[in-house]
Amino acid sequence: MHVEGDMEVDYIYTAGIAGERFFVALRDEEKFLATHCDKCNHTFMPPRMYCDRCFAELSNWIEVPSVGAIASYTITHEDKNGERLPEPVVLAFIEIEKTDGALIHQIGEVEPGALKIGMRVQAVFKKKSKRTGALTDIQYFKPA
Amino acid sequence: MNVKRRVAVIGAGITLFRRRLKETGKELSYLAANAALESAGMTLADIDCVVMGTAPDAFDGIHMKADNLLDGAGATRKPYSRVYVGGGTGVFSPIGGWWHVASGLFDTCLVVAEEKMSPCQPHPQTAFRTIWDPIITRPLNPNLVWIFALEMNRYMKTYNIPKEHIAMVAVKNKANALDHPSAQLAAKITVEDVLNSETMVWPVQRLDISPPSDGAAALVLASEDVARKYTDAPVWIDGVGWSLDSAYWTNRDLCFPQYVAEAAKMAYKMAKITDPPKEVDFAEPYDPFTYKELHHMEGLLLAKKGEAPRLTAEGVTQRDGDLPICPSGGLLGVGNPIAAAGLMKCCELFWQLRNEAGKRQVSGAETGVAQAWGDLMQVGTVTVFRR
Amino acid sequence: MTVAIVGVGHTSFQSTTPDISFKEQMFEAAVKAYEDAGVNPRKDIASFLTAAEDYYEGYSIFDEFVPDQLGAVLRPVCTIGGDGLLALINGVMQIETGLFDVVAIEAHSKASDILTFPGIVTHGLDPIYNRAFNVHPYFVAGLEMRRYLHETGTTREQCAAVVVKNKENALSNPSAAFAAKMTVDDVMNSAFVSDPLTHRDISPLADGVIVMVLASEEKAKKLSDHPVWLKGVGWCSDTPWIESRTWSTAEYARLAAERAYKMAGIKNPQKQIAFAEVDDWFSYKELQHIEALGLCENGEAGKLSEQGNFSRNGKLPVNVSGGRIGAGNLLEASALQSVLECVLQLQGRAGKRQVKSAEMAVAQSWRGVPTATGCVAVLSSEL
Amino acid sequence: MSEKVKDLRGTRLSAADLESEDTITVRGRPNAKYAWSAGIAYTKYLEELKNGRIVGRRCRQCERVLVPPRMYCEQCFRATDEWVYVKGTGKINTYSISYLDADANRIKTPILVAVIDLDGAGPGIGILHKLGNVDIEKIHVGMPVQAVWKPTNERKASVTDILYFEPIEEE
Repeated sequence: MHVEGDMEVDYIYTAGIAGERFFVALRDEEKFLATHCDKCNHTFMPPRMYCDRCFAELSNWIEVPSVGAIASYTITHEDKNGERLPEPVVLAFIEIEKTDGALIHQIGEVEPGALKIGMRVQAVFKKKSKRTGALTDIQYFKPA
Repeated sequence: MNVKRRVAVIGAGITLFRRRLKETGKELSYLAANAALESAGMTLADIDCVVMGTAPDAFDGIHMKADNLLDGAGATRKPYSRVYVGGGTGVFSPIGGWWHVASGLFDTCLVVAEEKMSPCQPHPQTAFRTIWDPIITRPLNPNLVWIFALEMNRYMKTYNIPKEHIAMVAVKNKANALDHPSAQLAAKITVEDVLNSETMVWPVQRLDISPPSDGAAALVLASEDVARKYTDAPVWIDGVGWSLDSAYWTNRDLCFPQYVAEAAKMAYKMAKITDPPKEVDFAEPYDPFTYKELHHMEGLLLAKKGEAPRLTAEGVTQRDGDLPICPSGGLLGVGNPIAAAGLMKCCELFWQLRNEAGKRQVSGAETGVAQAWGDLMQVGTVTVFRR
Repeated sequence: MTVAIVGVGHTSFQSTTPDISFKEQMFEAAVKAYEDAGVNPRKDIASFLTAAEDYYEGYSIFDEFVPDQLGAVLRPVCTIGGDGLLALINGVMQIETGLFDVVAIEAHSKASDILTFPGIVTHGLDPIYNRAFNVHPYFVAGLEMRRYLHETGTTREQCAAVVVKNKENALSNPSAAFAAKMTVDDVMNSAFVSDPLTHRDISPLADGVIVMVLASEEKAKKLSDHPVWLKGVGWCSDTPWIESRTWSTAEYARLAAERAYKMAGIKNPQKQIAFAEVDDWFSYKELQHIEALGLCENGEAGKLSEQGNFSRNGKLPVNVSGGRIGAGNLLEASALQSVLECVLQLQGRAGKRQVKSAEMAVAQSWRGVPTATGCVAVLSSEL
Repeated sequence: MSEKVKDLRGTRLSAADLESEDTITVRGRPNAKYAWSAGIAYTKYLEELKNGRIVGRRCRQCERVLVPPRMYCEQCFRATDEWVYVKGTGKINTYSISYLDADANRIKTPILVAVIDLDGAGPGIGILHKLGNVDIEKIHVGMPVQAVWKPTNERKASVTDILYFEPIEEE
């Protein structure tokens, strides 16, 4: 015999101190902000409030280009529940210029077959009225 | 068996405890961990390994949440363990840290406890829907407070305890918390306030319950030789104990927490304590509900069965009494971010034993005991700290 | 370090076990392990550790349900929120303090009770940065696999060969759930989950329980004629930020191995290690982990694997048990499955799949997407 | 607090702040569904509940009858020996009166909850269930109660096949 049930609850996750500043700049100004650790000379993207190498609290916020290079990409054929997607989704690991980090996002305006590691891409923002202060305020990245 | 290596606490840190905090769980972990490192006079490079204590993933809403939290806890590229015994986790996390150092594998360990209960909607209670056995209990659609009310009633009926004496715990702890800078629910209240507060699940009333909270706390542990390099006033972890009783809590007598007694005996044996009421100067038993402080004093063998309420009524457990209990303000006063609240109690032992507790300072504190409790009214975790 | 494994017990590993509860399975494995070690848990075992994660179980505080069926009621019991090897390492540390002499470790999978496994894995992704897209959470593995192939020149065929090898090894493991004869083409032609990762590159889930009994040197010598000694242990977590990771090498495994080897006095793992059980949640992970463990040069594992170097009769057999791919993905328990195989081999109890003259072995674990967390243990039949 | 730890950190949010545009949040709900295997002992237990009977397992070593049943005795660490039917009667071990539902919402008509020590099981072997058909003022520890079953055709092999326990009329 089996008994069915779930562990499903609604959650509201705060973006936190660093995340909030990042997403507000993204939403209101179409800007990418990163934090820089002066001691480690490391630029965090997405930005953090602390350096996990030396544990300094980071207050040096810098604007960086909304442009990066594809370090890897994948063409995903299933949705988050394991169901086949009607159209595959292209996701890429995009190393953002002038940072030591990256964003993972969708790639648009390019055929999957034409994707290449090293390809330079730039963020395409949603219309301001549609933005909510989330990663999806970026519609996708397209070849730069 | 003899323990090979003595372990000291040399730093402690804590955040504010509040119903909701803006910081992510990682950020809260960082704030507490960094404060602990600063108080120890250390940098992250001085830390060999990290132990995380954090209670159900269902609060933060992240599967394997300790993995998500680890950079905030200072564990990036370090050995990192999450120890987990439900509500008992907070006091258990320094026990986990203790064995990392006492084993000789590491000289220093950063112990971090984090809880972010506010993501869970509409109320953190909702996450508790799933702590039950899904086959024999969940179909009854229980609320977590039910089982505590059942335990409280069994305790009251077995020893004929008046509710007034139990209410005094809330009065004392909320008043003690007035002096704790992290406190969420510090207040001057009266026994009547407690007895007149809304009945949630009789005999549990509104002011018998600690609040849900966000918060984090941290300790820095070190081996004896390393500790002495950083401080003249190390606080020693001289006893650790833990015990887990059967999951079938309806098959046990709830009037006495045997699991706490087993954990306490283990910790006292290691600390060579033979007469706990005489040798323990103050204690931080787990007080998510008023009656639990009393129940746990008895489990910790600091009071005879059924006698903790009387000691409370006589003022013995006040901060200036013979046996101060929860001088921090406890969970009832400071707040209850589950694992962080347990570690807050260990932080309190550290500050008290270093004479750094300011207005909360109890006099002549040489030996302190912290204890937490959890799972299905089933686990006891105990630490004995000495100056 | 002087701690030994003196008893092992386990259920068979199966794709589904509908008529028995996890508690009843744990009882079975525990009885076998205690019998193997010759101990009575109510008297002889000082502490119990289990490896579990709440969302894999469907309980908010799984720790509640552990003690009864392990004989651990009213004793020191705790959950380690990690894999079975991390629980074992914490048990080793407990013994090393001098506080305990005999400790039991448990890890299990009841994956067949989970109806929405991809949903659970998605729930492990960072909620702010990594859950925004409606894609299978193994997109993380797809990204990693492509970068690994790109940087090392490893081919998809070489990854597929890992699947072929591990499923074939499983044919000689009577406990394994997914033994099969398969070709590289069978793997290559299976559907993509997240290109370049196909369905057959992914280890299938299975149910199973493993219990082990650890003992101090003094006690181990009394309890067992063939104790298996833990010569070195290491564990490590790299950054949880996927955006900050090194993709081509498994840094967590490299750092964990560094620590374990140092403790075990291993300077040349390729010479000193007779065989290895490494994590193969995904086919390419086995190759990445072989490299991280120093069992070959970086970027060479695919080629060497294709050449048979890591086959059962090869120079350095890897995943003779079948690994996650062949024996079944036992979630947190696969780490103990790796240790179990090392123990059986080192004791000469591995039956048809016994490798010759093995004295020193390494077991390595990884916790799966999205983590960069894993453990390494070096085991030996010699003290 | 330590002299060195004065600067307590943390940024308080009110319930309203959490809903505000100025607070950046992400909402989500996991897809986390399960079908837990009841196993040998619980399957029998649930099937017998459907038959209007409560079944336990006896351990011949400690002589306890375990309810709910399990295939092992946690005290003796051995397999339990036989199925034993216990009566649908017992005594209240402890009880509470709940004005909260499962989500901590306030409710007007309280839910009456009790642990009932079952007649014929081992000493102190009780189950969690609800009380019904009872005067709240009269509930007491030690009160004899009996199971009230759902009509046969409405039973689902669940603990809810017992509607509640009600007082046994004392002579």
